[in-house]
Amino acid sequence: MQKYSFYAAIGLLILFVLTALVGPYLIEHDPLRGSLRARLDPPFWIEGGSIEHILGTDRLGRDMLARLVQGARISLAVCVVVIGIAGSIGTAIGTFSGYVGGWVDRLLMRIVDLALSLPVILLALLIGAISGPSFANIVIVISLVLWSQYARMSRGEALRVKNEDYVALARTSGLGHGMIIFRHILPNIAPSLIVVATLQVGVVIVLEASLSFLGVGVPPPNPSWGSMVADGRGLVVTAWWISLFPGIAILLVVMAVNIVGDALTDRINPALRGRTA
Amino acid sequence: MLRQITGRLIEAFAALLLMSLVIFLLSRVTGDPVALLLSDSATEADRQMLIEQLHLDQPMWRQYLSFVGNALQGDFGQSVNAGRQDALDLVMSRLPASISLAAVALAFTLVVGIAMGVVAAVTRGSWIDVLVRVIALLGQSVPSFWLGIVLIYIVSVKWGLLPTSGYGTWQHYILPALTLGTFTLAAVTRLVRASMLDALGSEYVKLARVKGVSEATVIFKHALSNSLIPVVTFMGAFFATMITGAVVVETVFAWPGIGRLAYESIVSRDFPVIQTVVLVITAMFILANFAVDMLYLAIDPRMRDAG
Amino acid sequence: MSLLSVRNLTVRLGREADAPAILDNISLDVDPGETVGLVGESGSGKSTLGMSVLRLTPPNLAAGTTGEIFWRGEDILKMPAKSLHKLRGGEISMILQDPMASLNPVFSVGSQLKEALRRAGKPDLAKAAEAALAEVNIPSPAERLRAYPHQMSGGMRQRVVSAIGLAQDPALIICDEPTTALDATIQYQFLDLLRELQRAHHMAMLFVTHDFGVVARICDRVAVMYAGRIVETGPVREIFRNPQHPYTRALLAAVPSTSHALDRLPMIEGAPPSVGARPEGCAFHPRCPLAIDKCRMQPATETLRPGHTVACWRAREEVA
Amino acid sequence: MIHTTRAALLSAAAATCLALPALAADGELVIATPTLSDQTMTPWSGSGQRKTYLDLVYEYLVYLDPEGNTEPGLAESWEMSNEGKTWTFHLREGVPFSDESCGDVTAEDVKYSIERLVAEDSRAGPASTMRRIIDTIDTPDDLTVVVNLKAPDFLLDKGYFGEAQQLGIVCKSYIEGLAAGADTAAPVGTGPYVLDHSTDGSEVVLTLRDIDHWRVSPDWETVAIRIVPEEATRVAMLQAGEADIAPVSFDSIAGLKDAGLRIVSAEKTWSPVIRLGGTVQTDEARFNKENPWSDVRVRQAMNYAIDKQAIIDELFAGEGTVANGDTPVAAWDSVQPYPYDPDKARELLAEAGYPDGFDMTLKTFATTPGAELPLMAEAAALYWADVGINATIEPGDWPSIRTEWTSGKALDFAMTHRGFPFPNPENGVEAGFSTQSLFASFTSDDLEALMAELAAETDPAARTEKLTEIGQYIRDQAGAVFMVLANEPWAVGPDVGEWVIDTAYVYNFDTVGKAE
Repeated sequence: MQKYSFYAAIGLLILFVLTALVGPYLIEHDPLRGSLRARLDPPFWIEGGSIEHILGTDRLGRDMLARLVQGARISLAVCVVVIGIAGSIGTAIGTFSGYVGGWVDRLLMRIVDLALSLPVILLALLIGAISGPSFANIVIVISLVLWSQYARMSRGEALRVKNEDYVALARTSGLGHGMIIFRHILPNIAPSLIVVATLQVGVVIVLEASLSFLGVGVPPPNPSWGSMVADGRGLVVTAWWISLFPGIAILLVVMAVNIVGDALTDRINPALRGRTA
Repeated sequence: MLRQITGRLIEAFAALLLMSLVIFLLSRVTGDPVALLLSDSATEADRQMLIEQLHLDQPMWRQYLSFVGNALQGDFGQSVNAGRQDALDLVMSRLPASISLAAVALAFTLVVGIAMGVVAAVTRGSWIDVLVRVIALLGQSVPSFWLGIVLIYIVSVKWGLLPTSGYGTWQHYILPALTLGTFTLAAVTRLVRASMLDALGSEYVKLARVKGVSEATVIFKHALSNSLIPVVTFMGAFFATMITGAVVVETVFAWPGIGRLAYESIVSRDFPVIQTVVLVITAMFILANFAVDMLYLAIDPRMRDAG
Repeated sequence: MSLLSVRNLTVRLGREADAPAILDNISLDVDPGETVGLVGESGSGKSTLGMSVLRLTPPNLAAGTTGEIFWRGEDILKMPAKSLHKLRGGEISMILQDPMASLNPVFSVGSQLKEALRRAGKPDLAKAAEAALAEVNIPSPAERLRAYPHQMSGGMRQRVVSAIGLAQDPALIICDEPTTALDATIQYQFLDLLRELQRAHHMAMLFVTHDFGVVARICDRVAVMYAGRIVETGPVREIFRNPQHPYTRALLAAVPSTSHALDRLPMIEGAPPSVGARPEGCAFHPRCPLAIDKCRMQPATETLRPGHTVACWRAREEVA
Repeated sequence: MIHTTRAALLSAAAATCLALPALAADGELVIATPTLSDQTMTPWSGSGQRKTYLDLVYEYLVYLDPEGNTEPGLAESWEMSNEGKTWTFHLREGVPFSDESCGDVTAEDVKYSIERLVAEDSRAGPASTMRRIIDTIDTPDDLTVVVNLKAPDFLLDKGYFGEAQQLGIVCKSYIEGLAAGADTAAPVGTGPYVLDHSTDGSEVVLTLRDIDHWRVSPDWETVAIRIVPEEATRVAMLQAGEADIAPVSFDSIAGLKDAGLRIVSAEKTWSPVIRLGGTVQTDEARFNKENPWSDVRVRQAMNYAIDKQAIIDELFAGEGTVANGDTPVAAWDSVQPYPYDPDKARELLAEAGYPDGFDMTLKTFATTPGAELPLMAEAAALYWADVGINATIEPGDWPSIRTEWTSGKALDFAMTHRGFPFPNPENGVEAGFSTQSLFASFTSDDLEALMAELAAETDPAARTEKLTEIGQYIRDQAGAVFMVLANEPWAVGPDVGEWVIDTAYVYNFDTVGKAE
């Protein structure tokens, strides 16, 4: 059971990444162009739908399948960039804090606490209001939410690893601090970070959807899965396909990511199990 | 103990000060309310007049200092809205709706999440375990505004069981709390399941069984009491998620809370209200974290001695 | 009649007949008042045997359990839940390995002790708890009742665990390496205490250990386990004087060093096989200095003298 | 089979336990609205968006019939004199305020209401323009008000003093007695309803006065106006019977009709438009010559390139007509809108030196009505792309965009916007196309001259002609990308009988009928 679901999840994720990378080249329709006269066409199996638009069209007559595929690319890009930024900043601060210790550590951890208590969505709205919604703004805002988790985790790991014998040995043999962090501490932190990063993919996608709902998500005409769900929310009864298909896509990817994340956790660091919300 | 409390107070104050500065600067660069309050045919003279009325003609640093100075005396200024309501009063009048909703949602999340986590851990590996984890994950992967709207359509429009939206009776709480709580449900379930598994495999649970106490006592007293410690640790974070989620959920369910007040005040550039809302929310976080620490002391005897 | 009589107990990792066996066809008796040592390296299955007696093995192991475990003539494996519930703690109790981990950190020592005393139907719980702590030589017991586990030393905690084990006056107490985590002096103090308590309560004791030194100090009879099987049993004196199985000899050779913390046998090359990878025949043969071709087949258990049995192809040769 | 039965039983049981709290009480008219604005209670303390509830409490000097003709209100009759610079209103006798201490409406009350509306601290929409024209107010007797203007206004009755604007008549003694707290205190007016309670951020509830009202005899005991920001929730409320009336978006219409609800459309009450920034040609600081659309041919091309009828049919559910100006003005009926002609557009672009088109920014936001604006922006961009104009859409919120728009700088972007019909169309033209207005997007010396001529003209027929001339000029100059003169759809539940809305900002909630 566990094994099958793991392989199914891995398969799904590979499909997700492949779709994001090459999918747009395989679809004939332009995800950004549509015909108003063909708007709100249902999927082909519903009366009124056609093979031309397999999954129907959206409010501007754009092909849902093409947008779904393009949305995979944009959602993946948001995930990768956000997790990259939040991960590296958070890890850098956390590792440094744990390694150096003392008042620096205390100060940095206070800041992390503060960051956790920021009403981030309000900041997001403000930032969105300053320069309008853009890819960069979304990345900044979501990174603001997520970096502190990496900082917490890597600090803890750094504290633990710092006191291991081999690090002490490396230190006595005159290895520089930078080298110790890079050679000994980071490789030890990496597995836990990978797990956290995996589990956060879902968080990022759903958060982006909420920002789209509040009008500061990925700007049109580019589709992200989240903005597609937000776009179709008023039509859940009459044109359900607009929000349902991207909704299902989000659901599947988040599930897959969590299954893989759990499996990785069990393999890499069982002590971590469930400790990442 | 006294030193700890003073330290905490100083920290809390510093946090609030920092937050006020961040919000002050952020909100000033996003445009001013003047343009919004002027009519379409207003002239430059009209604008200057309004700027003066709102004291927006002073240099920024002076505006900030006078804001902080007044805030220290409990005066957070007045809404730029024509009603000129006291900003703090305005926020406080919306606070009960938000806090009660967050509390109900948190209670729902904790009760259901803990129950699901325990069930999943006890039946580990079985189909029940799988089912519970899938349900929890569903909650985490559905955007809350969408879940809310779908719930409204099914429960309220189709079945006619509950009111669609609004604030008032206990029935009004159910759908928004469900929507708000669902996102954290997965986190709680995961957390409880994992720490329950740890606890169930522990020596003290073995000893309890060896003693011959009933399985219910083993699970609910010995294992669960330990599993709750990590849940308590994360309560602050859960609460933060709730408040963040409130902006969305309060909009969908027409809930008159501070989440929507914050959103509206940002949209209308109502500086004093923005500042007050954010500061009140920050203060609430600090309080919540303090409460979590207290709870921690109560639940984990090891912490009492460590402190 | 024996108090406890294990007959052909096999515990597999799952229900399937070909699942790897942790315990393979074990038979063992414990008489009233007697102390039986169960010796072997870690992974030999001795702890699983202890847990099987209380039917506290994890579900997958429970599903793979066959054979019989008679308690006063009744098969524990077939016992209804109610009697089993009465059995645990009341008739058979257990002292676990790790005193640091076997007390629940969030409850006071007193409350955990009282949980056991309440089952025994003691009228005045507070007094009984105090007496129980006093019996295991804990100074100022009244105060200690209110303490939490983290506020006590390892030796102290182990005594609390013993007090909990004895609280319901069991007829048999299973000690699963109760001294491993303690340092040497405390270890012996604790063993002496156990011995005393055993006499005072007229209990039988099944003492799981890897250390023959401990066996010598406390046991009447001993069973040596290797890779899920009992390879040799006999009275302690007999085994010490005349060990038959090469594995027993190797264990005995390790005694003078009293390396209680070292769970490896310095005299023998290699490590015990893991559950899934046990060799055919006598599981010890790859490490055995006396191994011959025949050892690839499972030797039968033979009785050398009354009470002394061994499962080794070369045992009789040696005696002869 | 068994399963469905059981499910049905269960839900029936659940329904009984929960006792259906949802349905609106008999005699209560529930209106779900996206915003109640400030929830302040005096006419001058906020925008016209508050008229949903204030119009039930306060009354106006002049009302309008469905054709837009004036009808007597608190003023029984009035006359204009002194070439549009003096207006005399004769008040209706014996109209009582809801507070007994106030007695009946007097000229003093009217004078006070006007003065407060144009005072410096007034937040009313028309305050600044009214301030510019109103000079003095005399009250020769208790029932006569004489308003002296600094500049002529030939449509004061329809315009600033009419029901579509904000001059609700308050009780002077009551307001003066309250001093600072007046804006949030219970309002006292002559309207058919009084405030029951106003819960901030939530609802305003009004109850019917126990009098024989001179103007209307409402059917509903109570009117509750609730804030419901999310469109989908409003639609659900209508379907669940929790709301009787709510504004909806065009895309919701089909679903609501399927659910058996009625749609009431206020015709041509708003006009989606795309305004082109930096074309204030009469002000050096606000004229951006770098914009491709500083060339009139480009502006025309942008109009020709869009199939506005398709946008109306699809995005506006056919509820509107192709716009010939930025707001609906009766005098512009003869002005022909730009047809859809992409070839002509390409031709004009080539002539103007942009054969391959150009890149531009189009900012957009959503309001109510106006949920369709972002979608319309995307649709416009799709059509422009066909002629080579590559528009990047930047969604934002109205405050930020408006702040930028009125910053007095030479703008380099276009924005979607919505125009409203002004009862006095001159006010609308002034706001959008006069150099004086901070908000203006397009001005020219010719236009200024035309507007000056209009202001000087006193003959009504000649004025209308002049206004038509101005409309034609703005259209020919393509002062904006005119899109749609749109209806405003409201969905109406089964309990509601007859209800008509015909003018922007006039909701007639006091004349909503009950279904038989």
